[in-house]
Amino acid sequence: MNTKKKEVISKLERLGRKLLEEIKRGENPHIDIPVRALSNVIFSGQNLQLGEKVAKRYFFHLAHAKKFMQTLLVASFCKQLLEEGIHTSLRDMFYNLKRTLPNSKENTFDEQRESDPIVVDLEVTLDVLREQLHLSADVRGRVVGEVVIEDRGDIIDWSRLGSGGWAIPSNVEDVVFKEVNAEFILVVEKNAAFERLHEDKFWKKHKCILLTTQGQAARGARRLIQRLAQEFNLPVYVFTDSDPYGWYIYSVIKYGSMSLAHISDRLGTPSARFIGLTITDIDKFDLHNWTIKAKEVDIKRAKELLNYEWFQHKEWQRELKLMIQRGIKAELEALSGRGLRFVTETYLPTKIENKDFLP
Amino acid sequence: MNTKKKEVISKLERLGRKLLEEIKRGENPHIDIPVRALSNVIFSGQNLQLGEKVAKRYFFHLAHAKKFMQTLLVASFCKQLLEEGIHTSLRDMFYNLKRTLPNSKENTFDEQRESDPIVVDLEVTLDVLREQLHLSADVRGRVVGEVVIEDRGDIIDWSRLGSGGWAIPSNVEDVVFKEVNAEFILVVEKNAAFERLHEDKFWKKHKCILLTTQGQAARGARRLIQRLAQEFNLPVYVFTDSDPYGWYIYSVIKYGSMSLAHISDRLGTPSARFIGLTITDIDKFDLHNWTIKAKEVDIKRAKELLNYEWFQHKEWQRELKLMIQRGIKAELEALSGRGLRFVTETYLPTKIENKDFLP
Amino acid sequence: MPKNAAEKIAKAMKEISIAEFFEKNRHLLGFDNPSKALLMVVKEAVDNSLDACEEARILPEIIVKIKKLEENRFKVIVEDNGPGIVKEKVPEVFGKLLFGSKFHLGRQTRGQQGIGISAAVLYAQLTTGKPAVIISRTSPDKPAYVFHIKIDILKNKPIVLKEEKTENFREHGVRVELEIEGRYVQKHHSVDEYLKQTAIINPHARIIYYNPNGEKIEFKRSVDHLPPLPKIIKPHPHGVEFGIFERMIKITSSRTIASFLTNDFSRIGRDTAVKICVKAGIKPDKPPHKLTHEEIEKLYKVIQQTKFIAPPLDCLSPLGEEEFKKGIQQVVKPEFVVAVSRPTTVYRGNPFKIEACIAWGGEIKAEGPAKIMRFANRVPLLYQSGACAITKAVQEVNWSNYDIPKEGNMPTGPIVIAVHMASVWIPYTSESKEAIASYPEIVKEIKLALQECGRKLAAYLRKQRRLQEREMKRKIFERYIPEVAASLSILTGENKETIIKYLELIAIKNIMKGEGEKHEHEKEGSNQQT
Amino acid sequence: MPKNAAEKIAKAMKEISIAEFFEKNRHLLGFDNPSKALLMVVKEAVDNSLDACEEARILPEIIVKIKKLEENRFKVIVEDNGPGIVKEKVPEVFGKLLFGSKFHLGRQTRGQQGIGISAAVLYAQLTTGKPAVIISRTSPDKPAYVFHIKIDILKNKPIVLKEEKTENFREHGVRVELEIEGRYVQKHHSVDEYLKQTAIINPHARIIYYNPNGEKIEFKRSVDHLPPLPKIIKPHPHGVEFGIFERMIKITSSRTIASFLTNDFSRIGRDTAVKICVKAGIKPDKPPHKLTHEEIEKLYKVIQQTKFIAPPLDCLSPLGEEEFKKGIQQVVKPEFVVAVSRPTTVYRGNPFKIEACIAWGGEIKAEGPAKIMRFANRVPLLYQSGACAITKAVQEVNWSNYDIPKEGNMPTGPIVIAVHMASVWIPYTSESKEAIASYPEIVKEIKLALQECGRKLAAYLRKQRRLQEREMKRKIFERYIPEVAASLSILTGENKETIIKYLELIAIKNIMKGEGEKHEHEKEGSNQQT
Repeated sequence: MNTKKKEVISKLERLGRKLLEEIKRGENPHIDIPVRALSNVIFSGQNLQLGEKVAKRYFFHLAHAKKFMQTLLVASFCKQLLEEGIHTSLRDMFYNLKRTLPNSKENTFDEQRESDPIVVDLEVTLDVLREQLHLSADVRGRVVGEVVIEDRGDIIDWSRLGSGGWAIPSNVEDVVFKEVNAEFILVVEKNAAFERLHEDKFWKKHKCILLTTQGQAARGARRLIQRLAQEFNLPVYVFTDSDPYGWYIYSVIKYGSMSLAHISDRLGTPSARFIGLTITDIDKFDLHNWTIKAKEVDIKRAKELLNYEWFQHKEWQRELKLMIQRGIKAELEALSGRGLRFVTETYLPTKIENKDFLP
Repeated sequence: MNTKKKEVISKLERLGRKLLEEIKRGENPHIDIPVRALSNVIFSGQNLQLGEKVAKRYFFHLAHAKKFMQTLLVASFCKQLLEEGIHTSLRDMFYNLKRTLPNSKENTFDEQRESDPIVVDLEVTLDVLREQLHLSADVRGRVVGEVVIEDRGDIIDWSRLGSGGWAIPSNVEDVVFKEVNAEFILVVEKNAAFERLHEDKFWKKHKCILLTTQGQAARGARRLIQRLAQEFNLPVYVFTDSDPYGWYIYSVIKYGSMSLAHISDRLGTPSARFIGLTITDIDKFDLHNWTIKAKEVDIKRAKELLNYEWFQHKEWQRELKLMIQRGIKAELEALSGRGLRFVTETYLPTKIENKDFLP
Repeated sequence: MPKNAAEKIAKAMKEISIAEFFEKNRHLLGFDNPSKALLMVVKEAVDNSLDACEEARILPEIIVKIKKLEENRFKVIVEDNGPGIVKEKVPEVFGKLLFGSKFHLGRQTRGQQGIGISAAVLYAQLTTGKPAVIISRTSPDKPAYVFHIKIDILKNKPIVLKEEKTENFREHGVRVELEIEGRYVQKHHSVDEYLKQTAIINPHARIIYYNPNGEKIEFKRSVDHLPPLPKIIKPHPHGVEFGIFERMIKITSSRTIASFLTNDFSRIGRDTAVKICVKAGIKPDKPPHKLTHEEIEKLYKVIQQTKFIAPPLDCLSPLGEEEFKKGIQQVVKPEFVVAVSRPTTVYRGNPFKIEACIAWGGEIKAEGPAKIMRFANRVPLLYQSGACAITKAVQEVNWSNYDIPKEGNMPTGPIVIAVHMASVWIPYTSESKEAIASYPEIVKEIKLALQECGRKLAAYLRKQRRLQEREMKRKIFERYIPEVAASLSILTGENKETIIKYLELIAIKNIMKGEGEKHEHEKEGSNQQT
Repeated sequence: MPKNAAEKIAKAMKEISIAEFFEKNRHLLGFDNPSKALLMVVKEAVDNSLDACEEARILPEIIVKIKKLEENRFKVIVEDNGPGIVKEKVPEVFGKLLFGSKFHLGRQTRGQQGIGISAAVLYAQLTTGKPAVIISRTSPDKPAYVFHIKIDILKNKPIVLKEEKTENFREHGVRVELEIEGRYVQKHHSVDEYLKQTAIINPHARIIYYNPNGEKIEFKRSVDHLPPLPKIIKPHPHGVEFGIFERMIKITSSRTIASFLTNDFSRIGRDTAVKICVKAGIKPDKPPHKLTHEEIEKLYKVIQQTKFIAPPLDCLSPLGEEEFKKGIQQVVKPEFVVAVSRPTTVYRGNPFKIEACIAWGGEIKAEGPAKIMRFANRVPLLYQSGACAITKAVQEVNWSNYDIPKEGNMPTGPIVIAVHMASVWIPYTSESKEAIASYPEIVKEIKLALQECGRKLAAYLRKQRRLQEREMKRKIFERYIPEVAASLSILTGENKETIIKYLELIAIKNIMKGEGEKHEHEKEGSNQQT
């Protein structure tokens, strides 16, 4: 962990003291929360970052009062977590804080979707990661390759975990890399493609770390990719479906996401490259038979991506426009249309050999 | 694998020969497919099994023709998979078989939900597992504990995999157990509860194997539980949400599911017991503050369970009726309302010590 | 209270002329707005022409001309080859409201109230001040007369401005010329649509129409015989209300109450009449005008409790199934048409008959709700479709039984639904005669007719579908056989082409087999893997 | 063509009595079915009573009794304290259709066509054969007379069965007793509902009602002065159609065309009359009956092009905003009520005035669509709501502008919407006077009135909401302060109770502050973590 536990606690205490002083002065107490709307997200060229805009959350304001109270409930809860040295999930936190207010039928929180954004508010306000607040994020993702690590005192060899691979935990800050024998990292969106490549021992043949995000990359997986890429100077190739959602998954791995722009520098891997699928691949590899008609929502999403600053490379503009114009998309599995081992034996080797990547 | 690869291939060939003979006799060729509807599912007391009812699928019958063709496409595809010794996912198979029929706009398959049930048809018709047809199922589930296994030539120690645990693969037939040092297996529905128990080293303190199914148990997890329970004579305690879906997850682990009744003997663990949550627990452990109002669909589902033969124990009838009557349900995380470590330190030890299980 | 209030009010009291009443209430007669007024004028004249021709047993030939004089001002001319109107009666027919030959008639006619054509004259006078110009000739032996007629509204009497002979007219017939304010539209409620539907429901008429754009449209005869002339009938005993019954007793010329019952009603024989009197405690030979109010009441009650056979039915002029189909075919040009004539039945003692015709496909447009054509006594009803028993019945029929999809509560698709009600007394919802009141007996009959049509149409559609299905089956097998053969070849090692040949033989056998044959049907659980 | 066809038809021709016509077409007068007939009989009698009392400047007191004689047979008695009817006119008022004092009146009255009460007598006679029994007395100095009256339907003339003096009657007034076939319902279109709404729109009337169950229901006066008697006006030059104009010229007693224009119309002065004549190329002193048809046409056109001031407006008897509110409050008992009287305006030369009243909350039921009450010239309209201009206007108003939710196209919630149209000539869609025709000028005025009511209601509702909001704010802070204090105590170590005290001080300051004040508003992204 970059920031020590004590530092996090004192950040929480500073917030409390500031509010207490305001109250003692008879002022309407408020918390300054950096705005996370698209309008305050800035693309630095390297990654997505938060701008300067700040929203003030007041207690004595009808539209803010409840959120103000909830923010303080979460803040004091986290202080207790840290002091007791225990981790928990967002859902457990929700249940722990959920309570009916005395003399009323109102709850502190009704649903988890009220407490989740409060955690993000605290992250940006205090400039800490939720993991540092001892709140664990979603767990998703598996990895194999010739890598040996130490985690919680255990020595784990990623090349010797059978067909399962290593399940990536939510917190990888404390993982120590003992041995890394790989020339690049292949990040695969989908589990089925991962299994195909794993069975075909792609990682052994091509000397790479093979990682699946199982959909949108969880924070643990993103941080793991970043650490491996930076600490061992490994190129990262991302392999997703040929559709706006797959491409956005790639952009999140590379630049970070809008809602987590405040921690892009700790989660993003700006050196990542996109290996496929592209719409151009459909022509190059003759996949026409296995494309899917794009839905309206796909087209709409593609049009949004077209305008994002970090999709302004001419190659991406070309792909996006091609997709909108043809109204089609394709899944990784479309490659199986050409034969089950087509992806292992033809598609990926060709793309890597020709350095046929998108920026 | 119980049945050898050759045997599976010859089963496929036998099916082909039967049809060819019918065709040569000028008959309308048909495949006999055991019926999988509830009406043909029998509860043996130990598990769910298929009855004697068989549906005939004819080629020259307008309502059957396409499915007949699709069945043969899948059968011949599997024969090729086996002969080439390669595994694949249901989705890859779909893409591999999807094709536009000559001189038409009709596809062999339009969507994966057409090809998936055909695989189950073949399983019941040939009495083989899909894994034996080299089709991998969903991958879900993680496990920790003092167990050492061998998988694909790797030696894996489940107690030394850090915070992640071992990701359970889709096929566990070939896993060899080297060392098993545990007194029971605790199966947890949800990942968050798994993480809490893992962080608190529950498995170490209580000498158990800790496994999460991450929702409805995938086939790999179910087979793994069965093998551990049977081969090492370990009691199995299942820990799910207090709602009809959680309880059904338990019953699937114990008895098998209706749609896979044909392979319950290879996936079910009849010795499993239910540790919680029950509606009674809400009173016993004072969880009233954290219950959720049951939705209409929950009540409807509970009423269905009431009528299932394998829920006829008086204890289950009591719980189901209680739930319907009170109109509430509770999640595992509700226990966090009593404190984050309540589940580790109070709830589970109390239940285990008092042998407070449901059959 | 001021002194003599009642006297003051009394002084203001006076009688109101019916013409004056309708002048103020012209919407009751259908003259609500300029476009509807134009239609009403044409309709009243054409209805009269058709009635007169039928009465005189002449195959009608009607010429309708509409000339546009200015924006919103039209000259309407309707000329027929009917029997003409005798010179003496012309002024009253056109210049007096509530005057006519058909009001007291116990028989089906188009016009009935004696208001229609004089209301048109009233409307012309009100909007343009011009008199109606009428030419009438009753026989080639006699001269034709030209009249210029207005209405004295305060007295409800005709004013004849001019009356002269003319030689310049056809052998017999009537020509009406009116100048009115109006508006010409070409859509739903247009004169064009009215004449088109009139041609459908009067397939024996020839109608030549010059529209305001100067185009000539001719609807030819599709049937070359006149419908039989309906008989005039006496009222059925169950068809009169007490007040009318009492009045009939007062004015009858019969000498005894028993002969009154026998003579003045249909379906009461001498024996029944005597029995009724006895049961009511009245001597059968008592003179009718000597009955007390209480005796009349008693007599009426007994009659209501007595059963009689249904009224005679030859007072109606139904179209006939064949004629209905011909009328529709000629104008609508469908792929398939079916018509049903229901048996005559009785409503409030008035006989009526429902005929329905459904046309499908062909030149009928396929989009949107079915087109409904409503007819009463051979007259199309264009307005107030929503208030009409026919529309109600169409909505109440469960069309999905006949494989006809519904949208909201209306059937949809390439369908025209036409319904005709023939009756001595059609219960219109207003004097403008635009919708039939929804009495249960009437709605029921319409539904029965539509259901029978629906069944026949469904049978036709099913047959068409079976043929399509066979073709589809053939194509499907053709497409699947190579796939099945290839797979079987992989599974068995047998040559693909050989398998195809075997399969094709079985296919031919199978396609020709009856579609009704049933295989044991697959039942499969819909559960996904859990 | 058979010989003499025209002659044969001519022989059948005869005049039809208006009574005979309406006997057959009684649905035109509203006597469609037994339950509606019962209502119509009460309505015609009560309307006449109210009109007569107003005319005679008497605060009306009306007793309505309905006795059930048998299933479907009722005796209806309506008695008033009005001026009575002079003995000589009683038979014609009750026994002759189209006879009355109000038809030619240029002023707002309830009844107008001279058909209503005699139609009720006709209906009674038709269904039960019983004569109408009328008692009338015009002054305490004179005797009361009892009449037994029937109608000679073929001649549309009264038959007086009995006429005698009686002492046993109030000082002045009329009592009508009719025996009819009918059906008593208690829901939407009931006599009960009609009398309730009549009480609302005539807050100066006292109505005592004995229903068929023997219960007595009294509607008290909520206003104790009579509405001013509307003046009789001459027609406005823009309010006559050509035909009527031509007839007025024919029957005028004026000697010159200029004095005809001045005398027979309102709003034409001598100078204007002369100018009009000159412009039409007619000598102003030409006698009216010497004008040619062409000259009349020219004159009419010039008049239509000339501008006149609006017709005098005192011919109407509007309710007044206060009176409307009182009527509604008395009967509906709402929490809030608002009424709007629009300025009088003109439709086809006829002045009319729209008044609207909206009541909210209180005893009004909150579920379902708003209740709409429609009134025309102080008469409730119960039937054909869907065809009425008032309903149309209600549906066209954008109620969401006034925070009133809509369901389909009707506003919903605890709301009663009442609209009154007062006019010399209400354009009903039928003689049964159940719906006002949707002329654009009328719909527009109704919408304006409703919108003004809506704005006032919305202002009230907003104020209520502000008060609620302040209360809510207080409660919320009260609830959250201990939570915030406990959390801050954990974060800072400060004592919880101390923090609570500080916070409570700030809260008091804050709740009293204007609600309008704005803090810089938070803007937060709605994206979840990705």
